[in-house]
Amino acid sequence: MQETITDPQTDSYQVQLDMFSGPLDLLLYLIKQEEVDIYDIPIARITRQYLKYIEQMQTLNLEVAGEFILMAATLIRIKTKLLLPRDESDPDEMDPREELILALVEYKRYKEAAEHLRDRALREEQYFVPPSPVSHSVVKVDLNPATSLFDLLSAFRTVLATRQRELFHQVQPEESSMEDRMALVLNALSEQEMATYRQLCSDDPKRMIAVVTFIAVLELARTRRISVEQSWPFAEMRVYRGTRFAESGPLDELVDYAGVEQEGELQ
Amino acid sequence: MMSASNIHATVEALIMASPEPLPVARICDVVADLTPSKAAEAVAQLNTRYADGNSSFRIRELAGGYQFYILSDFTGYVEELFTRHRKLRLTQAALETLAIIAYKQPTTKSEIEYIRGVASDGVVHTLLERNMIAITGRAKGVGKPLQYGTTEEFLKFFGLAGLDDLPKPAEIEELMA
Amino acid sequence: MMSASNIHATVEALIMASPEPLPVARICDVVADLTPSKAAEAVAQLNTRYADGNSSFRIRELAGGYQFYILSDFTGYVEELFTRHRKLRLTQAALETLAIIAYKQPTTKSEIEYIRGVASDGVVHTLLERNMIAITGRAKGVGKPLQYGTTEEFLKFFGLAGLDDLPKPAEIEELMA
Repeated sequence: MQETITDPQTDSYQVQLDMFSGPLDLLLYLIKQEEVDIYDIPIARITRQYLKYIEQMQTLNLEVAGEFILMAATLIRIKTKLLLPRDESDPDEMDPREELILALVEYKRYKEAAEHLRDRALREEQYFVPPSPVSHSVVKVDLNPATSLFDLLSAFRTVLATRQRELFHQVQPEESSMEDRMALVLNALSEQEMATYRQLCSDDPKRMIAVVTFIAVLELARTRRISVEQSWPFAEMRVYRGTRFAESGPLDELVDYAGVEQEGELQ
Repeated sequence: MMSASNIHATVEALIMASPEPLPVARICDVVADLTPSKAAEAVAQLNTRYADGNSSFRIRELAGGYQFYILSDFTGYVEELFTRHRKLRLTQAALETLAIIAYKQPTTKSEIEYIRGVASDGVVHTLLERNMIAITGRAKGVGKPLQYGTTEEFLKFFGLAGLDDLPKPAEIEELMA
Repeated sequence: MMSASNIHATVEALIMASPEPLPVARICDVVADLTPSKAAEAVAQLNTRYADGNSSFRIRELAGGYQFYILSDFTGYVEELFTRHRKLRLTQAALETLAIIAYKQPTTKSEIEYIRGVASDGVVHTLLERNMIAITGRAKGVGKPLQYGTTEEFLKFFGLAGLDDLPKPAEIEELMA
């Protein structure tokens, strides 16, 4: 797998990350590399290539990897659907690839628009704008850009943050462990049939919580304690009770951060 | 009443003195009886005169204003003497996000994320901080999310006279339809 | 070997690009075979051309270097341009105070001072003067202190259609995270 991926000049994960701004970008790259038609994507082949990249990206920043992993799940789902016999009598049955293709085509347009903008920025660098010959102390012109709404919001945030620190001795809650998050997910599902990923993270806005919760969900899904559904790769993730929901096992036996990708279906 | 030649010279002086692209409305504020179309005419004639005299500079339209610039034939010499502060490069993620905002404005973060397929909080924050985009209002509908649009700084960065000047290759034309 | 016309244009570009009076020695460094006397000749001919074309600027020698300047006939217009359109830049203190008033309105000076942790008479006064805030009434309770709120001018300044468009605290967190 090394031969397809490792470019000697970009042999670092950080660079690989910079190469693709998201899973759609990676897919477009693969479609181009494999010289296939974007409107008739050979899903099995592209999925195989895609998963090779994901393996390479394992040690990447988790948040980004999360989106890449969700796309992997989508590709596998489409691949599975394509293997199922199609209902010939139903003329309305959609090609399982259709949504993905539409998303890719739409994204591709903006990626190209972004290229045109980049060219304009480079062209603009060819211009040299002379400084004003008028002494600014004479006309007292203020060269700073005008105050924006963003400046106002930043000021508001600063003043509140500073004051809060002064007014309260904030006790930092301890970072939630994987175990806690898994327990929370299972607990949520024992009270309601469905929970969204957003709800599962809503008790704590810290970014790390979102990441740990995400891994907890993946892990629970892997062991079939829960099932995960997503109507579309970027749609809200919904979590349901799985076939082995009721099986209680000590959660800590399941916990293996690093193993998620290796042991999961992604191989 | 100012003579035509005097109007030309005044317009020229104002544009040259301004450290930023000078909006035509501001020129008209200062020069009595000047209309935007007469100002545009004056700029065109000044440029003809600079070209006829083999001058090294021209006036151009940028971000809804007028600005002097030095012809690229001479930037080589100029750069030998003065190091220009190079503009910060935008990342691919920032460019994509800007493209979506530029062509779809006003647009929301969830629309951006839907098209890009990745969370875009960080890049939207950076673009706001760099004053390339601004909050322009709220969308109607569920949750009334904040809407974003591009700024004058965006036009300046990409050397655009205005939003009409956005590149319009065929595939993007479809977007605008 | 550069043509005379090209030498003129290059000298012109270099002087125009310089933020300080440009010493003739530096011009000669960049332009091959140019001597100080030839440079002086080029500047004289450029000035003749500007005069013939009724341009509003000339090149002069100042502090051992060449520099563009705008003729005094036009400096009145330039000054008017800048005095009329001075951009309003708010200080950090003003922004903080304005933000508190915007989000907590109607609010009192003592509430502002409690949140900011510093006396705020001066900055409230300035904001009133700039018409960004206004007195909206009196609070109930001891002393019936004056209450402040934001104005139409405030909305216009930040490009907001109404107070509803102001991002909510949760949205700010999302943007700034």
